[in-house]
Amino acid sequence: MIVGEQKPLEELWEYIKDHKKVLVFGCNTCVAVCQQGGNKEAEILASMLRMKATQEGVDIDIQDSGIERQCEHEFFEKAEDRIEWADAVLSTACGIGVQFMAENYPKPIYPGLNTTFLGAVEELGVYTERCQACGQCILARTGGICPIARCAKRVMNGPCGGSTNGKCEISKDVDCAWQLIVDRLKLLGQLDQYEELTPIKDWSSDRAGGPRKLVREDVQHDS
Amino acid sequence: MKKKGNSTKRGSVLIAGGGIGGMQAALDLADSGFKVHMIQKDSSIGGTMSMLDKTFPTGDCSMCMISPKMVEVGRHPNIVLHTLSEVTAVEGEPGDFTVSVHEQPRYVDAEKCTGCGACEKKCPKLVVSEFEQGLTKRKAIYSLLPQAVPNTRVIDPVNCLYLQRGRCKACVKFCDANAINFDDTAKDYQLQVGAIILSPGLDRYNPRVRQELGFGRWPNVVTSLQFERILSASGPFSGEIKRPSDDKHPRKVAWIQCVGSRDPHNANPWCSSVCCMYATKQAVIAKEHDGSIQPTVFYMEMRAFGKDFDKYVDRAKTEYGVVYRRTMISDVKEDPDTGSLILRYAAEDGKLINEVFDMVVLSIGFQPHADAAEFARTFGIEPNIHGFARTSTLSPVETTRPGVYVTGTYQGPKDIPETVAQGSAVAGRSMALLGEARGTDITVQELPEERDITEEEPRVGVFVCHCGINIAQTVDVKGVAEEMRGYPGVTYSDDLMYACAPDGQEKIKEIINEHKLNRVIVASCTPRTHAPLFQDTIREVGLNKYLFELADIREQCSWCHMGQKEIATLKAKEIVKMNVAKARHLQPVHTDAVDVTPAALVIGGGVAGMTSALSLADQGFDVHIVEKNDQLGGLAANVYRTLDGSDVQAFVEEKIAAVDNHPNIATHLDTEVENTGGFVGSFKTTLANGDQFAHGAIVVASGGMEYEPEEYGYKESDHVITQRELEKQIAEGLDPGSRHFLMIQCVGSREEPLNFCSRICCQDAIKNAIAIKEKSPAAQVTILYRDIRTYGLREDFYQKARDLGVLFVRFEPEAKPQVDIDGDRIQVSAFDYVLNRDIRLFPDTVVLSTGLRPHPLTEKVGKQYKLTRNPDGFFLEAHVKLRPVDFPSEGLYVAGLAHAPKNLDETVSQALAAAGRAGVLLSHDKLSVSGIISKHDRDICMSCLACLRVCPFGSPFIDEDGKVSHNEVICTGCGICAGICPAKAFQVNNFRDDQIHAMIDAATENICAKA
Amino acid sequence: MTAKTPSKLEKILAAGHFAVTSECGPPRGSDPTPIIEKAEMIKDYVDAINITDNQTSVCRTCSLAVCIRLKTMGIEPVLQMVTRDRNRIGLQSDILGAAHWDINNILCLSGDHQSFGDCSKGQNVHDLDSMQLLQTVRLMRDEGKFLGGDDIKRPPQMFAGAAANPFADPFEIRVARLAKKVAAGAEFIQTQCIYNLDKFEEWMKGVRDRGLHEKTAIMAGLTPMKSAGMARYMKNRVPGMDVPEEVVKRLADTPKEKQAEEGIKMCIESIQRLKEVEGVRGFHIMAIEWEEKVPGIVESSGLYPRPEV
Amino acid sequence: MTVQAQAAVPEEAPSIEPVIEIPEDWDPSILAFACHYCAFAAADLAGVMRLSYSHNVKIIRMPCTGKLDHGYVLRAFERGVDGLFVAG
Repeated sequence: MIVGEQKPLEELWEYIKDHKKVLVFGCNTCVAVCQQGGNKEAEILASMLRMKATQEGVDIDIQDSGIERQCEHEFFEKAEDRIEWADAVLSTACGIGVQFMAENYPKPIYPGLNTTFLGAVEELGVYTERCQACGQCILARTGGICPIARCAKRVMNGPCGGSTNGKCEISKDVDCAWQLIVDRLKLLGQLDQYEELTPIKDWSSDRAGGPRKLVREDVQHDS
Repeated sequence: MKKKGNSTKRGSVLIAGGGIGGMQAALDLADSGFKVHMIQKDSSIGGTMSMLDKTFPTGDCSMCMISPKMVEVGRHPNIVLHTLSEVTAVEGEPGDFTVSVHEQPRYVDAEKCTGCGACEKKCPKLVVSEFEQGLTKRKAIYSLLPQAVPNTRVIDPVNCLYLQRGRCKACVKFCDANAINFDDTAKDYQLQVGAIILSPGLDRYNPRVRQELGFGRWPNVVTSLQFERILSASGPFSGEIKRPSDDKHPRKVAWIQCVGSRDPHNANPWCSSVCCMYATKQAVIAKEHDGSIQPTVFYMEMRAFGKDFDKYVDRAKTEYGVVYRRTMISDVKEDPDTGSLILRYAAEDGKLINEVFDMVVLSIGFQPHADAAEFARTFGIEPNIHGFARTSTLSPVETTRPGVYVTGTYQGPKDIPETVAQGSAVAGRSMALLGEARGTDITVQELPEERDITEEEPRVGVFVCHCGINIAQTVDVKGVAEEMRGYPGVTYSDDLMYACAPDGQEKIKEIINEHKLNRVIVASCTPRTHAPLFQDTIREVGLNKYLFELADIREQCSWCHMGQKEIATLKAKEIVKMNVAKARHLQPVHTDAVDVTPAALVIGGGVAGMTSALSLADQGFDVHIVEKNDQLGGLAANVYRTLDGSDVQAFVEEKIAAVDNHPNIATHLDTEVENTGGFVGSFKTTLANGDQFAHGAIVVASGGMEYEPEEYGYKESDHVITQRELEKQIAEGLDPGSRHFLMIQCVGSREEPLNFCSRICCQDAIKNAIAIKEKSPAAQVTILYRDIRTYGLREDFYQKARDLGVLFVRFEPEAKPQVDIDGDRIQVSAFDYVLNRDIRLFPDTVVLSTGLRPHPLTEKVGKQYKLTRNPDGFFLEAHVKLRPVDFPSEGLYVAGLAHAPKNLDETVSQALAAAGRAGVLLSHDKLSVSGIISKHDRDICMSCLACLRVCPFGSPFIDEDGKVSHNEVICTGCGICAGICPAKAFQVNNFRDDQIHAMIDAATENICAKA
Repeated sequence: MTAKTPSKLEKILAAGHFAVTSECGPPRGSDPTPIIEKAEMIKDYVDAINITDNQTSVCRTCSLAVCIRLKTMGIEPVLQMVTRDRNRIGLQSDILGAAHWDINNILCLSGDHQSFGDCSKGQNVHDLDSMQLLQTVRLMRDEGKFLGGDDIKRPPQMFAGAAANPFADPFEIRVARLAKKVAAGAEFIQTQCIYNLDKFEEWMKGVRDRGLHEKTAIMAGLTPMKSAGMARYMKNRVPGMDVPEEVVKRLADTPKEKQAEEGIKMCIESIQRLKEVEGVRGFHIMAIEWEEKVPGIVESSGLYPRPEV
Repeated sequence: MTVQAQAAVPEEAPSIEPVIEIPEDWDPSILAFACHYCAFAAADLAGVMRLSYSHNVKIIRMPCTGKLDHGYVLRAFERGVDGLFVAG
């Protein structure tokens, strides 16, 4: 799921301090799971901003609301009136939701979160990056662990010289992807696969190849 | 099964004794439809446990555990309390007894007295308080303890000035409820009951007898129970540890063990089982109160045989610095000018030492009440040689008279969990005896249809209670009532002299009907004890009982702001406003119920499994035993004799036979549980062999396993055997001749990685040693031990073994005995503390007392039912003291070695207890779900699993269509899921977000108004 | 083994002599004089000088410019190239740039993560990794082709090499990893600085078992310690570095002012010992900011004068 | 906090509110969230023993302190409560 982190309160305050009616608008799917952008966090953020407003002696009417997902039109109908009422919206959805609203509403839509990565919930409260969405998956060759997403230098024939006791050179808290890959290949008895050179990667399907689009005619509805 | 019919058996039970054991039995029986008559000698129930400050090994506060139970017993519609009463005669036979009871006069009318305490304040006569063990005084009119149940005051006729010399009557003058009634007389009446349970508990040994310890002469020598009162926050010194002589804080405190126990000459020969542990606890808690205290415990043997006891003692030594000296005190002298005490004892190396201590605590043991002999005669049961109720190891809760059962310390000295377990056990036995009479003696109240108020605007009624002077003395009650008249949503607001009194109740019902109220707020004492009372009252006039909130303006306002009239009144108003604000948002709560399949699954066919199964079957429920092996019996199958000589093989065969031809029991051998679906009340289990059945409860009796030793050369020579193998040889007619048997204790126990006592090995060793010596006195038996833990009445056999000439040599874990084998010669070298030098022995046979381990299946069963285990791998019970056979999630019970190592009689008690507890559950057709639970809204839940990960009871689960669902039956309403749910899909009834927000807004009304 | 490129380093190795290389870090400015002085100082004592490529992600003059400078001074440069800073277009273009000036040695590296350097907020490239760069060098040289497939007019004549760290984790694949580099086209290897000689010899044994020491020229990397403090820093703070406790202890036991001398002594002892290890074909002496010591080390470890080829 | 390369990113110093001086006659309003089984029971026992403590605290009964919600804390502070006491 998509993981994001709330922006510092100071930064958000800078966005909304000159507006009169602000709606803090939650998105109740991915970013609610990491408890940063869900409807409840929107409520909490609204309350924090209201207290900031009173501290700064500025009169702003800050409301909060939220919908299931901000990346699909139909969900917005339920909150149409609240969005109309506001003269600025602080959306705590991931970057997708913020832009999706910006395309549909003629008023400033400010991002509440810094969207960080596609990740897994290792345990309650611990989210770790897993996938870079490079468009050409090589997990079959690396025993199911992706060096592109989980190696700091995207080394395709790792490990590099800097890995010490299984950790990446950049930090003791980051596993060396290739250490995991080697352990995993050993577990699966595919260690001989390690010596095959990984060919140079075709990055055209990655973000480097430009913004991507998927069209499924068979699913398209000619409404 | 409830067959009303014309059975001659009576549906009620008499319980003689209101301690924790009697209370547990009373609650189990009352909850499963039996009428209970509880006879209590004192003016309040609670017994010894209510005098304790904290309990081992967890350090939980005793009153916090027992007072909810006392309140429940006090309020239970099926339980009748007969305090200040004694049984004078018993006639009849099992199922139909007639019991005559003599009740002393209380001189206070229970209906009128509200426990306000005004009388006690004014009573001039001071009397030494028995409850506080003579450390402080009480009045002639008094309540036994602050949390007494019933909390009606009682007048002590011996000391009351009016009753003795016709003067004073101060209490009458000051009692607004005119509840004092000096014309009260003793009453004699008869009760018809089906079974009798004896739980009179024990008296404490009075150490004054042993002059040399100086109790009664030197003030700073106190008994352990006095020290409990000193430690207690509600005790004479409010928890501050002070010396009775000069109120100074003691630095060096000594505990002397076995005072009055294990001393056949001038006290009691038995071991009282609990003193080693309560001394350790008192030392630890004392250290927590005052870090500068240096505790020292003088003991003979550290009998920490229970679950996690050894770990607790180790922690006392390492973390709290408690010093343990294995030597007895010869005498105690007082240094007159300091009041400190000089203790004389022989140190390890034999030198005589005089050590000065600021305070000495005598760990006094138990002994039967002075009138125990007469008590036994009244009930027609035979006492054993020591005056306890005579029972046999293999039926520990049955007295010599059928239909009369015993629980707790009257059956033999024991700790609280064993007492509670026996409480449930005797409840189970009584249910089995009176099965078909269940429900015949209780009156079920007819309630009118509930009014549907969902469409109505909130019409809140506020009743502000004077509670005599308790609230009115500090809070302007009329002012509060007036203030609330204008408050939004309030339709009626007035004051009441005593809201909880019967007339107060009637007034409330009248006003509800007259003003068509749909929410009720009573402002009086604490909701914890009185909310259920008012909820039932408003339900009697058709209002859903959750449309009620109780504002605590006594304990949390008038009593703690005494004298500050105007501040307290303001605060009372705010408290009532908060609750009214919440009341406006209260919704009716309909508790649905779940069908209960009257059948039980018992996992494990050992003694524990079979005993539970038989008791449940006798209660009329179907039982399915699932046994992994191809025959029943478990570990007990290769045990021959108990310590007191009962034939175990016969007992096991008899149990197997009873199980095989009991119509209600189905046995599934040579198979395991494949999986269990459903939840409490309606489980569905499939076995590995394909059998399937439905059941409402599960008893886990997966048993234990004997430790297979590697050490002491067990593998190298067949002259090195285990106690079990020796027992088999003895049973098969071994002729010991003049051979030398050397036994080694604690093999594979009490050392890392499994640092726990297996509890049975000392008994096994002594049993076999006696058998050998009795067979041929020429044989020589030496036992190398660390601590002989023959606790309770087993101490007699330790004495007997020594009399028969068995030698006991102690070793320390650092200097364990060495066993060297070459061919047939075995040499054992060890260090003898008494001779203070190394010794070498050449026994013919070495016998290893091996301990117990959790059965390898424990882990698998644990995973299947989400049951947690302690670090040693045994199952963790719901509460170490008060729910010893329950698991946290309802419907699951544990018995036998799967819970912890225990002796056969304790396994039988625990198995009967599990059957009793399961019986309570299965006795209901419907399992009513409590109202205060968490409600889950599936359409706004996105299955983020945060709730599933935090719920301690495992009630959120991933259902068939892969989304999160919530099992309301298991939910206890703690609301942790609601606290963490990002989508706010969980709301706890009566604690919903809008209700709490309303309270916060009301509480901050004045601030926002001012700003 | 006959030399395939005009590289002097390759010729020396092909002739069976012990090759000696050293390393210089370009300056953080455009003034060439410091690098010229360093090169002058050591040019008669080494066969080639590596020029680092923005080492530890710290911006410096590029390696290519300094290599050209050395070339004009008649010194054999070794161009170091990291895949962190250029995509495949940049890499091929710079290889041609070097070939343009007849620079014939290249060392292919991934490069340290940018978070260690002065531009931690920068984006890293890693279009290719070090092994894929080796393949590219060999493709351009042996088949005269660009990655895109077109022919190269006057293909580059690069003697291709790679770095190797015998001590990094996971240890059990370190030999397999060397095999991969050889398969990718590495003709010479310069190892991480060696302090744990036993572990290095264990690695070399693995290398020899797979006959890799004949397929590529392994040059032992050495860095003399200046002080006990430096030893501790390298041991604890530099990732992938294996500094045994005795090395730290030996330095710590010598008085402060003598520690540098002791460091040099230990370096020379290592060289003597490594000379005996079958498969070691040369020494890569990295004395960054201490270049003046290289002549002394080369001389007293019997590697002077350098063979003419 | 996302785990980046700590080696390079310095921590920003947290912004601390300026200290406001407390007026003489300040009568703070404290709200307590007390769990029904432990803290609420303890408050009752304090009353039963007639212990006296400052009147500024008002107690809201909760099923368990685990039920405490960010929303309650912020709503209380937003409406001017001076201090919160959570016990269980």
